[in-house]
Amino acid sequence: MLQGGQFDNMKDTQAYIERIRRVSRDYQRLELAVDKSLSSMLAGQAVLARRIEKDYEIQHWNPYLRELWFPVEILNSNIIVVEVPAATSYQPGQLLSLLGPIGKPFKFRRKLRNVLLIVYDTPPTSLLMMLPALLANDASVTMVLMGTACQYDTGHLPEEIEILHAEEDLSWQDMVMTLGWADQVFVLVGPSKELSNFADVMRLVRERRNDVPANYIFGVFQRQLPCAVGACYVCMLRSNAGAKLQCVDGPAFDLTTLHLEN
Amino acid sequence: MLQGGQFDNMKDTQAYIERIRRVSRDYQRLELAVDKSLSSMLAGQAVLARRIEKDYEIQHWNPYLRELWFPVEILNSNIIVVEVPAATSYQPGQLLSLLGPIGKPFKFRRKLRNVLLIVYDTPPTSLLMMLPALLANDASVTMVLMGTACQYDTGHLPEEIEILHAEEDLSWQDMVMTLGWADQVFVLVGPSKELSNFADVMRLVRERRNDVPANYIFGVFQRQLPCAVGACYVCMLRSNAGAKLQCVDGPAFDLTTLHLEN
Amino acid sequence: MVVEVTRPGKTSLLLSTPVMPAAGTVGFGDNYRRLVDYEKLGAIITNPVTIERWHPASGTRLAPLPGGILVHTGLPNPGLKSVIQQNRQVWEKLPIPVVLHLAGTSAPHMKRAGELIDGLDVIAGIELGLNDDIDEDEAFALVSAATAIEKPLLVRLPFYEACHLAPAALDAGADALVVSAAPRGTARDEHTGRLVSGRIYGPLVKPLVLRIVGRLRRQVPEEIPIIGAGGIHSPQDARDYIEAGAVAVQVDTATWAQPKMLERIARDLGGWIATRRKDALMDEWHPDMGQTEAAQRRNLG
Amino acid sequence: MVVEVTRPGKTSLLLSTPVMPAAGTVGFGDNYRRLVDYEKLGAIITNPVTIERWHPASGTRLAPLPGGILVHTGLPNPGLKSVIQQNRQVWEKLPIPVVLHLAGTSAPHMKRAGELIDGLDVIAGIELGLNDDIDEDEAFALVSAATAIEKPLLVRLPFYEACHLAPAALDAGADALVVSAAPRGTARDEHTGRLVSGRIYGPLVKPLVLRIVGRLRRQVPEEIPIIGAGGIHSPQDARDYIEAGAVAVQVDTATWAQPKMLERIARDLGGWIATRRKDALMDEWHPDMGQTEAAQRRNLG
Ligand SMILES: Cc1cc2nc3c(=O)[nH]c(=O)nc-3n(C[C@H](O)[C@H](O)[C@H](O)COP(=O)(O)OP(=O)(O)OC[C@H]3O[C@@H](n4cnc5c(N)ncnc54)[C@H](O)[C@@H]3O)c2cc1C
Ligand SMILES: Cc1cc2nc3c(=O)[nH]c(=O)nc-3n(C[C@H](O)[C@H](O)[C@H](O)COP(=O)(O)OP(=O)(O)OC[C@H]3O[C@@H](n4cnc5c(N)ncnc54)[C@H](O)[C@@H]3O)c2cc1C
Ligand SMILES: Cc1cc2nc3c(=O)[nH]c(=O)nc-3n(C[C@H](O)[C@H](O)[C@H](O)COP(=O)(O)O)c2cc1C
Ligand SMILES: Cc1cc2nc3c(=O)[nH]c(=O)nc-3n(C[C@H](O)[C@H](O)[C@H](O)COP(=O)(O)O)c2cc1C
Ligand code: FES
Ligand code: FES
Repeated sequence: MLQGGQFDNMKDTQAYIERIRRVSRDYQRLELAVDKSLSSMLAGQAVLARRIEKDYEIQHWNPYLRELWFPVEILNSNIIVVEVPAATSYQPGQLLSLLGPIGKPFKFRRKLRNVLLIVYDTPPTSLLMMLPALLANDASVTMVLMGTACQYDTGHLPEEIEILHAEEDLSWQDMVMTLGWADQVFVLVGPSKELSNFADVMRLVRERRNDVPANYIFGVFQRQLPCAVGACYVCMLRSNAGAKLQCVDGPAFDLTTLHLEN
Repeated sequence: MLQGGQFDNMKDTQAYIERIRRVSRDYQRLELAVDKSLSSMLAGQAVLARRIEKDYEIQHWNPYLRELWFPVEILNSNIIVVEVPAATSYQPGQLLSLLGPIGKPFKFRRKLRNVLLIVYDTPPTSLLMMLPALLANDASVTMVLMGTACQYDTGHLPEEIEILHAEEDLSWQDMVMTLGWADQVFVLVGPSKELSNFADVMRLVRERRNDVPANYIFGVFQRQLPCAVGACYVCMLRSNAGAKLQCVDGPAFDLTTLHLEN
Repeated sequence: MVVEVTRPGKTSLLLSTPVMPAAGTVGFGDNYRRLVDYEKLGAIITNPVTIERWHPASGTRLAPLPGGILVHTGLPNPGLKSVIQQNRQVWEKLPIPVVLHLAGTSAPHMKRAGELIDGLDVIAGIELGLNDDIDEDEAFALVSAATAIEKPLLVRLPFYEACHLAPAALDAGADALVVSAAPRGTARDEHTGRLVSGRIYGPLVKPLVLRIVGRLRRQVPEEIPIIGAGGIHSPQDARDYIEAGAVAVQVDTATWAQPKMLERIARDLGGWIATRRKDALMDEWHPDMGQTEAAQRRNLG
Repeated sequence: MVVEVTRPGKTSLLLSTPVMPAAGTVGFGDNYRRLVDYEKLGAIITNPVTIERWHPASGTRLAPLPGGILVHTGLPNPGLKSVIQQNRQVWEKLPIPVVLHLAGTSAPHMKRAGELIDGLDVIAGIELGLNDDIDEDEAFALVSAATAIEKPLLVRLPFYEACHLAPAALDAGADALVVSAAPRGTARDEHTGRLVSGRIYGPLVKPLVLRIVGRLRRQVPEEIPIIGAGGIHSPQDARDYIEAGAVAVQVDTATWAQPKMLERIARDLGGWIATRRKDALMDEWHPDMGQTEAAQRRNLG
């Protein structure tokens, strides 16, 4: 079973919204002026955010828990950028409390040439932070959008990313080739039906590729995290190596080791 | 006991904030674009206000109940003006749901020459709407601020109003004269300790004036009204004429007829 | 749509919509007539009535809470005889059944209530409210006494003791269970600084009572209708009660916060629901508009 | 400040602050060490532990509610022996007493717990959680069995049955009552569309449990300490419990929503409260800052 884990960088700090930019029909990006400790966050790590009112008092207990935000960019040692639905209204100058960093950075293979991102019934936001680094290292990136992810407008993403839209049966053009050619695959699904969605994707992959090696395909979890410090066990997953916590050991897990039946 | 009362004008209508003006250090005035039915409100009547979110959904149940707003001015058939603490932030364009009009207009004597307003531990907002009409009819108005009401900045009130600040013992300069000279007195107290505050004022008045006639001194109640239609009985008061409801029979009651002991 | 909210056999209470206001929330008559279309409701449950006149509680009656309120009115009412005299005419004009909520005080009082109510056709049923401190024997005696009133008898159970008292109420002859009364609680009054007690209302009451309804649905015989009541603030809340096994629901203080929600829930569960088309004109009906407002708009338009 | 949270006579549990986290909210060890200054707390209550390993509940574990949440984890834990092995060293370094929360399963399990715990000085006390469905006889038997463990014994009562089970727990030898466990409830999971059950947390739980604490305070002998737990989200909430008769309090999911609130409440009730002067410099301590952050600011400044 698990220990508390390593939280030696985790802090509860204040941030405020420095700037708001609309990036597409449905999404806006918030530039957050943050504590320096958050500027060393890496792709895969997240913060739990909550609006705070005067004197740190919480007046509205709805939503009760913080929102999980994976930054899409670290602008400098003071500013991190998050992407959130445009439907929620924010104002520059608004105060936030940010708990983080949460979780472990994505582990990329040494010699990474081709990365496949599969995004299923969720916006791809949580995967976006890896893009600049991958592109800077000459990796090529393909992003397959499945289900409601197809509605995500990718106009503001780097041009170098190849974007594919899957069919209703989840298959896409040149699927076998893409899967064979990828050195690493990251699968992102929405928190609704996540285990069965991961299982769907694994079935798809196994049908196309007999050998699914270890450290090849990773599921990225986006559950709401009540505590984020390994205390509440709400985010617990079962794996061949015993129980795992999204907030401590995640958000990415080798899908060949997870128990995906509910 | 009481019947439901007359609610034949009461409606639940939408309004939005057309304009916001800061009128003093601590108060701002909201100009509300309202349903025409509210433009016939008279001094003494109020609305219950609640912010509404998209599609009329209430998302934040805190505060649970609506706020009681006595307009300070009816600008035209479309715009009513309310005065609220500057500490709460509002935005132009914000949607509100307004339930009203609530209660009965103040009843002024036919030949009213001198009106005394006593304001104790509350801002005088709920009495302000009567001022223009009184002044237009050549009545002279004296307002005595007591307790925390002394902190209210009266700079934006009409110059013709005589403003006095009571001492800590609640007495004020020329008290006996003011009380004798007044044709009608309206006493406004905050909802905290209202009955005992009314009792304090009545004691004060009775010490200065042996005969306190009927229809001379009125207490104006500002309790939070859960239903405002005479259904919940939270706002019930006891009087010589039986039970009375602030929301139906009020907000003003002849203080000589009310039971002010708790 | 016809919903039978009483067990088969005796005089039955039939509603055309499985949604009604909870006792204590809408007064004795038609106080909400300008804000709610009564035709869309299944019934009116009156404020609680006692045989003798009760005076209002003194002191704090309302304490705001985060996400809710505490209410303590002391059940003021002029006594059953006066309530009937004062409201009979209004009741006769209401387009829906009137259910009288009787505060369950004592067996002799129930007998006296029967004398006042029997023969009064305008009262379609009785909802008997059981006090929180009552034990099983007392509940049995009180409900037994109330069955002498010749009306369908709904029994409203206290929150904490709902599962304990349900069998006694049914053995004594209750035709249906209302689950439950609002839970009692204690909070600090911000004005006086003192701890005060009363009933607690707010959306977080719903998951608590919903579970009790589910348990009781499994515990009591199938033919006993259960009416769910507690923390309903949306049509979905009401539907959750139906799924948990209730045949009908009572909406409480949501009506105060947003009167049209009562009508909206009634329209939803009553099959009246209409969703405004995206391009609908202002004079078309909107779920939250209320029939009255919609009618006015049509007349104006 | 020293607060005795056990009745006089037996081994006693003394806390330097009457504030602790509730079982299930802060893990088994020091998970919150970067966010909360443990020295300011009265004790740590561990997550619930069973004798055998328990696996996590499958399916929905969390459902957001208006003003609260429903949680259902299934009490996953590796079993008492492993919990001790894995956490003993951390416990030894903690500056405050560790109270082990034992899920009350069966009398033989309690015996086995005694064998594993007795002699383990690092465990300062036991909090025994009674299941919701237990009756008075079962509660008596379970608590009796647990008294064989040579530690101060706090018994955590279920919400609905708190008043019914308290006498049995005390007769069987409980040294203190924790009132209460979070209430069970039912809500619709927005992801699966199904009704799910679990425990309900949120500020509106407080007025409900506060009333139970007040009643029990009048019901049980004066020398029995009561620890208040339920819906505490602010120092004033905690103070309300003390006024209603609790000697100490447990803070539950407020810690998740705002970790520093736990420390803030502990500082307030522990007499550590400091209010920042209006013109205070950034490096001065602020009630919500947390000791660690304050220390860092001082070091940076
Ligand atoms: C939304 C809402 C819904 C309500 N639904 C109900 C309901 O279903 N049933 C109901 O009875 N009341 C109902 N009421 C009335 C509510 O129960 C009363 O307001 C409540 O019982 C009285 O609460 P209180 O806090 O005002 O005073 P209380 O403290 O409840 O009343 C004063 C005293 O009267 C006694 N008492 C209360 N009810 C009874 C009773 N039924 N029999 C004998 N003694 C009693 C209690 O001992 C109590 O101490 C409702 C009120 C509201 C606001
Ligand atoms: C904030 C917080 C505070 C908590 N405080 C306590 C506490 O004081 N005491 C406590 O026991 N747990 C406590 N827990 C743990 C909480 O009670 C467990 O999460 C809860 O008992 C299990 O709830 P669940 O909904 O996850 O699963 P449950 O449905 O409760 O657990 C699965 C099953 O285990 C059984 N079970 C649960 N508890 C016991 C028990 N004590 N004895 C025997 N069988 C049991 C029940 O039958 C239940 O059906 C707390 C959890 C949280 C998040
Ligand atoms: C039979 C009976 C008659 C009552 N009559 C009145 C009454 O006339 N006026 C009133 O305010 N409360 C009345 N009450 C309520 C009590 O005054 C008092 O509020 C109650 O007994 C104590 O409240 P509690 O049980 O909620 O603590 C009555 C209660 C009972 C049981
Ligand atoms: C003695 C006992 C052992 C249990 N062991 C486990 C377990 O290992 N894993 C688990 O998820 N739940 C365990 N549970 C909980 C059950 O799986 C199941 O959730 C519970 O009995 C039904 O939940 P309910 O009572 O809340 O409806 C256990 C319960 C008891 C009483
Ligand atoms: S979020 Fe609490 S253990 Fe992961
Ligand atoms: S506010 Fe409900 S009766 Fe007056």
